[in-house]
Amino acid sequence: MALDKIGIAKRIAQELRDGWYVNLGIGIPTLVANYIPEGIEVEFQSENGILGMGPFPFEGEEDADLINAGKQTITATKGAVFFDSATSFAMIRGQHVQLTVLGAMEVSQNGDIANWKIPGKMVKGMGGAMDLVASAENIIVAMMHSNKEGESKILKKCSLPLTGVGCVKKVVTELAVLEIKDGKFYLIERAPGVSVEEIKSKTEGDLVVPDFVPEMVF
Amino acid sequence: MALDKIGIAKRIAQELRDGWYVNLGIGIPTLVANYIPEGIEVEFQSENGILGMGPFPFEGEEDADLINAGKQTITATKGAVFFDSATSFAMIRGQHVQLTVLGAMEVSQNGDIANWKIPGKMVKGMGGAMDLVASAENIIVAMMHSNKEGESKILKKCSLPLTGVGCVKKVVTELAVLEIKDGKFYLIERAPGVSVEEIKSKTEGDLVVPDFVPEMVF
Amino acid sequence: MNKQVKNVEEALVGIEDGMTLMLGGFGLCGIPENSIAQLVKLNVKNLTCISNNAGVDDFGLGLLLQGKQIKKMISSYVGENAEFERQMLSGELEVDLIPQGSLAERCRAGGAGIPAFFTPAGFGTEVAEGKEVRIFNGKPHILESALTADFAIVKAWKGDTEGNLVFKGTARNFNPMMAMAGKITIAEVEELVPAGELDPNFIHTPGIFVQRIFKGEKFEKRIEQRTVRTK
Amino acid sequence: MNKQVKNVEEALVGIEDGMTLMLGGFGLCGIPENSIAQLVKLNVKNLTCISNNAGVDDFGLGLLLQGKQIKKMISSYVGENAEFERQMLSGELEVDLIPQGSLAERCRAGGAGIPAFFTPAGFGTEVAEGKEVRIFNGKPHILESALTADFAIVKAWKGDTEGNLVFKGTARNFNPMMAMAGKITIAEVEELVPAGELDPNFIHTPGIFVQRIFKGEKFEKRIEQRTVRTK
Repeated sequence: MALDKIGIAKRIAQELRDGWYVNLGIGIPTLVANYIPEGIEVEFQSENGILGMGPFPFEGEEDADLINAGKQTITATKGAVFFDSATSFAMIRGQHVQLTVLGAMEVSQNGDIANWKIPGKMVKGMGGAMDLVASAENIIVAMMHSNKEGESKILKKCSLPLTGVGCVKKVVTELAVLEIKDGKFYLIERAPGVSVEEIKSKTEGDLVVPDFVPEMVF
Repeated sequence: MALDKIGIAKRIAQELRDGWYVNLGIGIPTLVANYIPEGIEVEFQSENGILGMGPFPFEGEEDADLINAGKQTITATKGAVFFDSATSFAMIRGQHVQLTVLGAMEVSQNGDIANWKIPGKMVKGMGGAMDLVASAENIIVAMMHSNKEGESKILKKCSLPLTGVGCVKKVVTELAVLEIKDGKFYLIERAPGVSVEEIKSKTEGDLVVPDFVPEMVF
Repeated sequence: MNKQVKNVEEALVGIEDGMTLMLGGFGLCGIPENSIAQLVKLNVKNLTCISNNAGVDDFGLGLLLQGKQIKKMISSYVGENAEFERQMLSGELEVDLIPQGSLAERCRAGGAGIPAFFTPAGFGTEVAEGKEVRIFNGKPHILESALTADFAIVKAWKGDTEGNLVFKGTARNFNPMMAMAGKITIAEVEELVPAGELDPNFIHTPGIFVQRIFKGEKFEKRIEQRTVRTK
Repeated sequence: MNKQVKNVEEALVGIEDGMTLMLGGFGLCGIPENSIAQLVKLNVKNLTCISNNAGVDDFGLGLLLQGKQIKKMISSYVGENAEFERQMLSGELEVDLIPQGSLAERCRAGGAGIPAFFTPAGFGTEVAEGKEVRIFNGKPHILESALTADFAIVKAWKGDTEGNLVFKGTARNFNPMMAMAGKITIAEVEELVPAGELDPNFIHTPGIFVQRIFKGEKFEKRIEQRTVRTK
């Protein structure tokens, strides 16, 4: 069965390693924070200027001066730090953040990503996404395999304006975990009960399928 | 009579304007701080990381963590700030400092300055001088008109390795105040009792002398 | 050096039609509310505004958009504002979208006298169009230029009469870099104290970058996305 | 994320002959004394040291020069050290002199992922030799590149177990930028406190830049130019 958003977040959480600083994008990526594997310590960076982002505040404890990059009220963990936007992107551009998780509208088999603009329809701006994808060594994209019209978003070539080129190495969707290597998607895992055929049929890009594709384990 | 070092500092102090941030180099320039005209407020920046540099500490109150760019123990004024070296030179390079006073071994009539190196003899390094002269809009050089051998240091062309090109606009020596304009030195004032002839004879560079050259007034 | 001015009216003297303004803040967090209200009152027009976001329809820079005071926005993310989208799609409003990190660094560069620098952000995208590309360490980078403004308007938590500023939480964001990059920088603060009351070791923006400072009359500090958890 | 290591021995594990080190400090102010003493003990050789100064003959980096441990110095001012001058003039020591502001900015750039930037400092001088020159705003600038190091060793006043650092007075100087630019950054501190004890609004170096932190055993904090006035 295809995963829900929480399932995608849980699977991505398995990629976390002890001691990592992690930047989570808006949407599904934000949920990853709720499923940190036991025995592992990670610290969340939000590009608007906090390291050590904690959970949402309790009702009545919201602070207008304490938000994340999605403009949501948050809390700070013990040992947190606040800093300005230039310092924040020094961390990101300087590759001090070990993992970036973000959503996408399209991903292509050479690692291109499009997630900021639909010409003529939606122009919200790229925010910090272009800096994040251009700099991060380790980017995981959390996304749905297809759009609402049922068209694959895992493509040979992105059709939307790009956010970054050749930067995505791993994609986790409701159906599968894909790695991007040598200009192809490699099927690494499938969601429990999802067939290789379904993944194949919903992937427009070139997909390399090994003889045995393990199911995700939660 | 030719000025002493204190006289040069006093004359330069007359150039200060209310509300200016000022960076003083090592040597004669440091003395300028002692002769701020009445009714004027200026604030001293030292490039190692302080704005609001005060006088030397009283005996027994020296703090190893509080020095100026000459590595001398200092104090901080009320409202002072400490910052890192990148921020310090952001102030300098970004032209937030209104006046820079520094010493020189040689100055040329197109505004070049040499004050950091004597090949084969003295190589101490440029410290912050190259950043200061390249960035400051308003540089006053405090120096002696001649070297110990009696050779003019106010030259057509510098013979020593340059610190900066075309940046000096005003020079105050023990004999005169000179302005640099259009590739020439202009004699603006002479030290009390010093003759125009003496200044002419000790100036190797092209010197423009007006009909009347006022004496400095203290 | 006393930088204190009496009020917002005095602080904003000299802002004229057609000028370029930088305004601190991220979303509605850390924005100079009092100054924005005064800009509405002054009704200056044809402004170029450099600010990470464009406020919401009825607060922040959205207020200037309502009054059609802005000719051009230079931002990284403008998704929270329907009037913005309308003006942009209709062509009334020029928009220059910039990656957030490049925006922050370009403001800092403007204040720090660095006219241009290389960054990887935006390579291979629309952002790189017309910009010089160069490979460093095997990776393509684009050349980005410094940003400056006629006036930078920032909001701080505390400030002293020397113009030294201290920010709180994530309300710091773009404020310190913009303070550096304004030809004239105006700071509105929640609390204004005499010189010497702020610890000189812990000042975020040294007063040298600030020309005018005043205590804001009222701070609404609106929350854009109130998210809570239950006990 | 606990970055605390037991002592200087543990902190400096992995430093080897031929490596590039950054060392914080201005003159003898804010230098990592304990780590320098340990470098002498380890007797690592052929080091390239990036540090604003080279210490004095018998303290600071002067100690490494005495032991001929340094192959190359990258500094802005080295005037306080006779042994330095001797080694340089005899050709034993390579020296790269850099304008102080460019040095600071090049370290910051190294930490911030900016491979190169333009600055006016040094145009028309030896420093500009072989470097690209470009005019911005009618003024010539030279292209300077980022600096990084295998290890950056910094000294802070206080730090917490997360690696967050706080500096005191002018002992801050180059330490924060160098902390950013080390592949591995080691911080020695006068006081080490548990996470959460430092105010998150007032941390100079966020812990993300620091990999190892320890409390220095002893700080001599020698004064280079003791100047006083009389009451």
